[in-house]
Amino acid sequence: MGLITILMLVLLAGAILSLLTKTTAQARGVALVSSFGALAIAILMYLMYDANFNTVTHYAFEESGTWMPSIGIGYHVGVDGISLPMVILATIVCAFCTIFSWTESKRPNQFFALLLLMDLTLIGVFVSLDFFMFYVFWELTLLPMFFLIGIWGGPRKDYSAIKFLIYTHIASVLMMLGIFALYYFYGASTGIFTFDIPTLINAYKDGLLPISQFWLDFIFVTIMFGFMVKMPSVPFHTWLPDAHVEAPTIGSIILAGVLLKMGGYGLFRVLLPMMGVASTWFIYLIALFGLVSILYSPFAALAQKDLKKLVAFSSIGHMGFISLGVAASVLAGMDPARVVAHTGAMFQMFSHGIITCVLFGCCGVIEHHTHTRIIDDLGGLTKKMPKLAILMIAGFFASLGLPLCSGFVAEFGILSGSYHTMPIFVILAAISIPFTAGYHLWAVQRTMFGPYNEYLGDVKEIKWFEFLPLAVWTIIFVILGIYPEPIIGMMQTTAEYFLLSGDVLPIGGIHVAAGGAFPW
Amino acid sequence: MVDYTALLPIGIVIATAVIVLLTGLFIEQKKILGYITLVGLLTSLGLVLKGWDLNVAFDSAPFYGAIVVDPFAQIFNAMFLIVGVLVAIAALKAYGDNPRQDEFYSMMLLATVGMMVVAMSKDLLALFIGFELASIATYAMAGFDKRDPKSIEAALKYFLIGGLSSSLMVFGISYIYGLTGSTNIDTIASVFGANPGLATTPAILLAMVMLIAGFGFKMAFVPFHMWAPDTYEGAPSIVSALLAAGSKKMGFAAAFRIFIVGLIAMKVDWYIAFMILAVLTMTVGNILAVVQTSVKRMLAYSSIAHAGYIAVVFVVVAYDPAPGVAVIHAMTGGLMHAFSHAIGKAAAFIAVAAIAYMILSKDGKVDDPNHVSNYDGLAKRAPMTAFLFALLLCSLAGIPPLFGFTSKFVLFLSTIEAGLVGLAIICVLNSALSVYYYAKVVMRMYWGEPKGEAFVESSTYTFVLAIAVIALIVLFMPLPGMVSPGDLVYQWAEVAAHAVTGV
Amino acid sequence: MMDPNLTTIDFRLYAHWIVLLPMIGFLLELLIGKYTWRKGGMFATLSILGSMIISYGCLYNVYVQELGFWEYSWDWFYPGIVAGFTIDPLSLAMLCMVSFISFFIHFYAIGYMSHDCAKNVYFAETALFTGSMFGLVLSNNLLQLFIFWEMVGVCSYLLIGFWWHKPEAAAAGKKAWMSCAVGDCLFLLGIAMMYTIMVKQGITTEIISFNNIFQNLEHLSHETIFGMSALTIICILFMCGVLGKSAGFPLHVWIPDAMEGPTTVSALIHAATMVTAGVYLIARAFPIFLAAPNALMIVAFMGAFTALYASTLGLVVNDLKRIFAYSTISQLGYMIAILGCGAVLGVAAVAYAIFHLVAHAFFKALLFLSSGSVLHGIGNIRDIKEMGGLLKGMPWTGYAMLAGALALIAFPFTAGYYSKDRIIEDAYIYATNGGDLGYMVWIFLVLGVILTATYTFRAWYLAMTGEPRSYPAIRPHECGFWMKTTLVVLSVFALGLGIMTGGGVKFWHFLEETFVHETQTASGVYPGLDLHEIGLLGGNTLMQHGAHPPQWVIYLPLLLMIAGLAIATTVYYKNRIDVSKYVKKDNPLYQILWNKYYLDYLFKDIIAEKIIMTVFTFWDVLDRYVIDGVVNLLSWITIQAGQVGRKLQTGVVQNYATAVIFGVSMLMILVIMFRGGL
Amino acid sequence: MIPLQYYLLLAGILFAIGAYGIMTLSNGIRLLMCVELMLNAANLNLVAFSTHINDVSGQVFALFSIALAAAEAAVGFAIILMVYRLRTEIDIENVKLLRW
Repeated sequence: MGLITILMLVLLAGAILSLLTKTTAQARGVALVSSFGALAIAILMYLMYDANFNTVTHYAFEESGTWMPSIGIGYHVGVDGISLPMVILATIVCAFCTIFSWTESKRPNQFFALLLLMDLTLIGVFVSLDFFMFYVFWELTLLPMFFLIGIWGGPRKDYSAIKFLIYTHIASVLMMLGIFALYYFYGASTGIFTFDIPTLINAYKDGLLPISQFWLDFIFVTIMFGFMVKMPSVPFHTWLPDAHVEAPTIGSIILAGVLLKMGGYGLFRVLLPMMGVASTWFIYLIALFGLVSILYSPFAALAQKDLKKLVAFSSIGHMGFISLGVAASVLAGMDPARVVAHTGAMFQMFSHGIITCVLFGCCGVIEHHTHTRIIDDLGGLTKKMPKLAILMIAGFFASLGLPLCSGFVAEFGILSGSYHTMPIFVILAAISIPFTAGYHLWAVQRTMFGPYNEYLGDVKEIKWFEFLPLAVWTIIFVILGIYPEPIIGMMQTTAEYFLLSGDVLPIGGIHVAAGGAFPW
Repeated sequence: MVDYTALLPIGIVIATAVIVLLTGLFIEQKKILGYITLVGLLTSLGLVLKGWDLNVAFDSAPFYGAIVVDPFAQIFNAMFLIVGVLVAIAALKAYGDNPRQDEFYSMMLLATVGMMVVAMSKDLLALFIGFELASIATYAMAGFDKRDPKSIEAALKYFLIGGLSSSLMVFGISYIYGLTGSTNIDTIASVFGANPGLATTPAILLAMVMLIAGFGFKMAFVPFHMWAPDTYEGAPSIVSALLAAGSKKMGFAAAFRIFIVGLIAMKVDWYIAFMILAVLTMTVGNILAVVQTSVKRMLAYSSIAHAGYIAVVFVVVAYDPAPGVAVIHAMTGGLMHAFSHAIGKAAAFIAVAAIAYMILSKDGKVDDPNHVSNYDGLAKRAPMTAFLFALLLCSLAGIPPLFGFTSKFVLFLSTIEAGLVGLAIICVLNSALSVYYYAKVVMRMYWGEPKGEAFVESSTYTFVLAIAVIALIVLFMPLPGMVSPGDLVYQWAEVAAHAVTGV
Repeated sequence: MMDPNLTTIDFRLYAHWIVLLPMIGFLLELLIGKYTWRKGGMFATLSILGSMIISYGCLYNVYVQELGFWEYSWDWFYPGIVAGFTIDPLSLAMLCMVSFISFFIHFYAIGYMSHDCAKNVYFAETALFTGSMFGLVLSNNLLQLFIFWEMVGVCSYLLIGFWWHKPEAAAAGKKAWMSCAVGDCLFLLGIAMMYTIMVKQGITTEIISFNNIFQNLEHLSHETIFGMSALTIICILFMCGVLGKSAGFPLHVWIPDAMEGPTTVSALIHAATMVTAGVYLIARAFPIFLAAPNALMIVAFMGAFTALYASTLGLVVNDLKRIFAYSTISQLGYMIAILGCGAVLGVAAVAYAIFHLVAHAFFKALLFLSSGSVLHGIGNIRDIKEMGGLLKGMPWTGYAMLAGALALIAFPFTAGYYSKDRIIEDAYIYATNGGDLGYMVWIFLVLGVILTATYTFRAWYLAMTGEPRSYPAIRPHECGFWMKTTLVVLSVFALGLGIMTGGGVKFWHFLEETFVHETQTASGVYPGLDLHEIGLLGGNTLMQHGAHPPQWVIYLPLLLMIAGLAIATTVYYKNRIDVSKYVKKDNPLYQILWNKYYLDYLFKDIIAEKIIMTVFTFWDVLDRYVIDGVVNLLSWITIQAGQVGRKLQTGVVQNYATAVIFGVSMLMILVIMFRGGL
Repeated sequence: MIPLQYYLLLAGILFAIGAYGIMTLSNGIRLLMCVELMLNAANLNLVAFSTHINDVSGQVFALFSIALAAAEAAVGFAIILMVYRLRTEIDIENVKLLRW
């Protein structure tokens, strides 16, 4: 039994145990052990990545088992430069979410169990190398989030929860049809019926499927739709703001931090290799989705009264950069730039995952302490909670793409890597930057600065268990902004493998002739 | 010398029925009968599972080739027996202190016998007999609560429409008999094969449509479904479980045999018919389920929708361009889905019974214990039941990690393989819509405001639900180092599919 | 003279500590500064001092020991993106100036901010501010420069809004950021373009380091974007960034509001750490501009126009700090203009611009600090109409300000005299054999001189001489030790820098080596860089040395300065002429100047509030009712269909039977239909 | 010897009458009779066919179906009796607690 299975079992066991507990303390204890155990395992995987890297399949920690062999469903997991960062992201976010919800008193056992289940299902999506398994986890992510929104949610939780459930479910069932077609045509042509992701994707990529363009495009479009709704990309985004507004803080953090990344992950894992074979204009369609989201989000965000909704729209814009980068990285062009675009897009997933945690965390803290999220009711909070002010300013600046925060590294990579293939798109995307800066600054100014709004009464300073996770996340994105190599190197290698067809450099193998180690 | 051991299962059930009926006349402490029933059913089930891949045709006396024991029959037998077991256990609680419980058990056993006969029959006569046996027994069971006007009304509607449809069926059969000169399904098929012109005569067309109507009544296809919601709602819940899970599947067993084996020669015609019926059934079922306020009635409509999904099998099988693998996957998926739906729906109705029982015993007189408003905060009042019920609804909605997902997965897979994109999209959209009304119940249960203090949960009911849920989960899950049990069911259904479709 | 044992140390190896020390200072201040000496300020000041020592050590290595220039870099995140440091005359000049000024501003702030409660935060931010500026100056590639460029912007945002509880302060910070953001996004776009065309050349290492770019200008000049020369577009985009940061027209609007911050911050921003960044960028990227057709012409014109434009605004403002703010804008205009003249003058232009930048840094810091001392002395009154006669109350401050003012108006033998007059003379040379706009540039600059003299001394006379016009102005109290010291030191340099550097000549010669290293070999930072050839790429023929403008051109600025001084004296000191009948609200010219040419009105009221807000509202409606409306409509339709459909279930069994019969007949008909009749 | 068509026609007519009755009538007993009528139409078909093609199984089928019809009728009458007990009338039209 490999590390990945152990990782998932740890979380599953934790979920079941904490469901059986009675008090907050017990449930929290179980959750802490389990989630930080998962984090430890993830970090262990990161450290042992090179050693366990299979240079034939280009996956590490690969495990295969039988599930339903008669129809070609197998238990197949493994990680590579795309999925391992996502696994680390999921574990980091969920682990510190358990600390963040230290004093959760409403149905604590269910709460922490759902938290761990959320972690489990998300990791499952990222490690699955079998379409059935992938789809199962993809669907399973809906349930914990549905309950998190529903039980701990705000006033309109029924509407939001059901909307979230149905909307994303429709997307995924359509995606299922694409998977069916892929499965069938591969089986029909080779006689081997299997849901194995690498096999099917490679077959599609290498044009081994003797099928009409209609079916190629059908497969592509259905799967793309599934991912675009999950990302979410305008105009399929309307479930997101509602879900965020009603979800509890933890729900929002996980939703924006990790759950949205499923869509982006799918783009890299499934869609990107296919792009060459399906009609070319789909690439531009994806890029267009990205661009529309990028341009849409700041305008929509500035119109919001609710701080959390504003942040929700900001994440729509940031996810748009991923689509843009992916699309640009597959268009024929200069290889270094393509690799940079691809790497940047991958890194954007990770960095936005961390940054948005801080943003939603701050929203949660503000709501928890002032009992309102309406921007106009806030103001001058720096007076009462200076620690929070520092964190929130850091988070918002990182989110608007400030250098020396991870977001800038990613977006610079995407913009400069995409320019040579789609200049117009990049120029338009760059134009959105001031507007993005605008609404972030506006929000910070209206909530943190100016005279203190006395109606809020005596607001207490941020609690330690709220401060700690936010601080850790902040430190992470700052460090990654200054020295992103630990994450980027891995992505870089995978990107070169994906884009430059096979020749793989050693991990972190970006190299420039000049220069060397840092001269301390 | 023919080996009759293959008939042992049904024989045991018949014997149990007789025993229960007769002993019931004499003894006072009747609860024992329930256990006898249970033992009989379980033994029979064990035998069925043991000989799951039997393939015995009794071509000589005394059955004149009317009865066959093949994997197809066996898998349906297994379904009926499992449903029977679930219902029997539930009945121990529901009718544990009812003086007439012996009648209930014997009728339930006889209904099971009828269903098994239908599943095993290769002759229209035997099929008709089994059909009527099951129907008549269930008519009576639907009205088992004599004092409850709803129960009586349910029985009345069920009976009248049932009579109408069985007469339609016999009428159709009579024409087929007249044109082919035989009631044996294989013979009919061969006659059609011999002279293709026969398949195009208007008479045979009329017969076909009437047969569709006759079985469509049991399978509750729209527009032959209208009795179903009323009956399922009005009848005692565990009887509804038997109806929705058992006798509905009996309709499918019969329809598979007759159309896919007997009338395969005229598939171009019933392809159209079933295409329309399937789409109509799943859509209407789902849309009407959305607006129901009684959980029991919602389940009734959802089982109509599920009938629509399973009807996809006919469409794919009859669709000419469909490749062999699609046909096999369709048939297999249909059987698997029938299987998962049988367990899930039976258990769901039993859960409704359990909840209604708890509500009535605690909150006293409420006008409709099945009204969804009574489910508010059930997770607090009866956590175990609520949890299991929610999982069952997941299975019905086709959401992992339960077997309902796997079966639906395979079933819909076949539509794409056959190239019926439109149908596939309609199916998945319906399935997505169905999530809505299941989720609404879950929402009520988990974040509605509780109306009263906690219930004492009946261990028996919880036990039934627990087995059902555990079974569904185990069938889904992968197990380390071995193929998942679900795969065994798949293989079983696949063998059955090969046997029926002959692909 | 330097301590001899330093001669053995090669400071260039520790250049990264110039950046790192202030960052460490920032962290220490932020975390534990509150609990240290005077509740903060120690770490920041000491770290800046450390940076200063290393900077001057490097200067010593390069200028005295002539150890040669220096550059090193190491890998960063993406392939070909490196982090690196350059030590050459250009960066050294900036480093020494920034560290010196910034150190003394910190020194001053210890006294000035002593009463502020969040002192440690202030010093943390200023330390970060200075450190970022060091990083910007030292960086050897565009991306690193841009990163620190943005960091500088952040710090300015935080510091301008340092008194966050004042809404206008917070708003001013936001405005500063937004004006810069407009330029910065274009700057970033330019970098992306540069990256792309460099990669297109097959460059894989140090892709956007200045050195690599300069070496490849030959090929890059053939690249086109949308049919135009790529380099020109890139330079224009860079120029947008410069306009944002260096407060060029029309993105200068944030500078006056930025006065909401503490005065020391204004001093930092205007003298040392922020606005000079733009000028530095053009100087650093000078070869690119040179190789790009028409780019320098645009630079020259924008600079000259800004210079004149801002000095007209300076005439009517009554806020002491704002007057100096406008003077900053106009002086930056001079620097940018002379850089533009580089199209003819070549590297000399860079030398002149940087020299003026340094001189300006000294006297502008002096002016701001002295005005800060004024505010400190009379309780934060900034309106010169309420001051008067302060010279008696605070002589140190008054004479310090006088020194700064004299330097600003280029009074003979002050620092400004050597730097600015040289600029104007060479602008004339540019005009004679430069582009078509040449004369206009020169005329703008010349007119700027007289206005500068006028508004500067208007401010000084109104503030320092005459009778006190408000209660607090009657008894101003002189500033304390920390501030006094700083004022004295700065005054010395403001007056004496020109003479120290031999009228700037030494400075110029030293700085010209940046791009023209006497041995055109690999020893320099930019080996084998020949500006003449590069100039030809952009169609700029550099003039050889030795051209001298006619005598009248050399004396003209001096005369005009005296004229301006005379006007100010007659009007505001001798009060011979009463200008109040011109300075009236009904005077249209006055109106225009008073409203800053309605530029703020255009940006803020029209664009920001009217147009964009309308768009946002529309967007919200679109999102809520159109895109989301479709989703909700679908669910509504479904439920309504259900409500209608359930009514068919009448409960009467005959109807059910009817339905069955109906179904049979319908099926019959349909089947027959589909099979095409019987 | 009466040709087959007549039997079929008669059976068809009977069947139609029964169907019409079920759709229109509202008395429980009558409905039951209509169902029987339809069943018997089917039986008539069977017998006619079996004599037409000299095959006995049709008549066997008919016998079985008669028997089953009897059983069905028994249950049916029981149910209708229940209805009568509960509401002292067997007008089916008013039996509509369960609907929508």
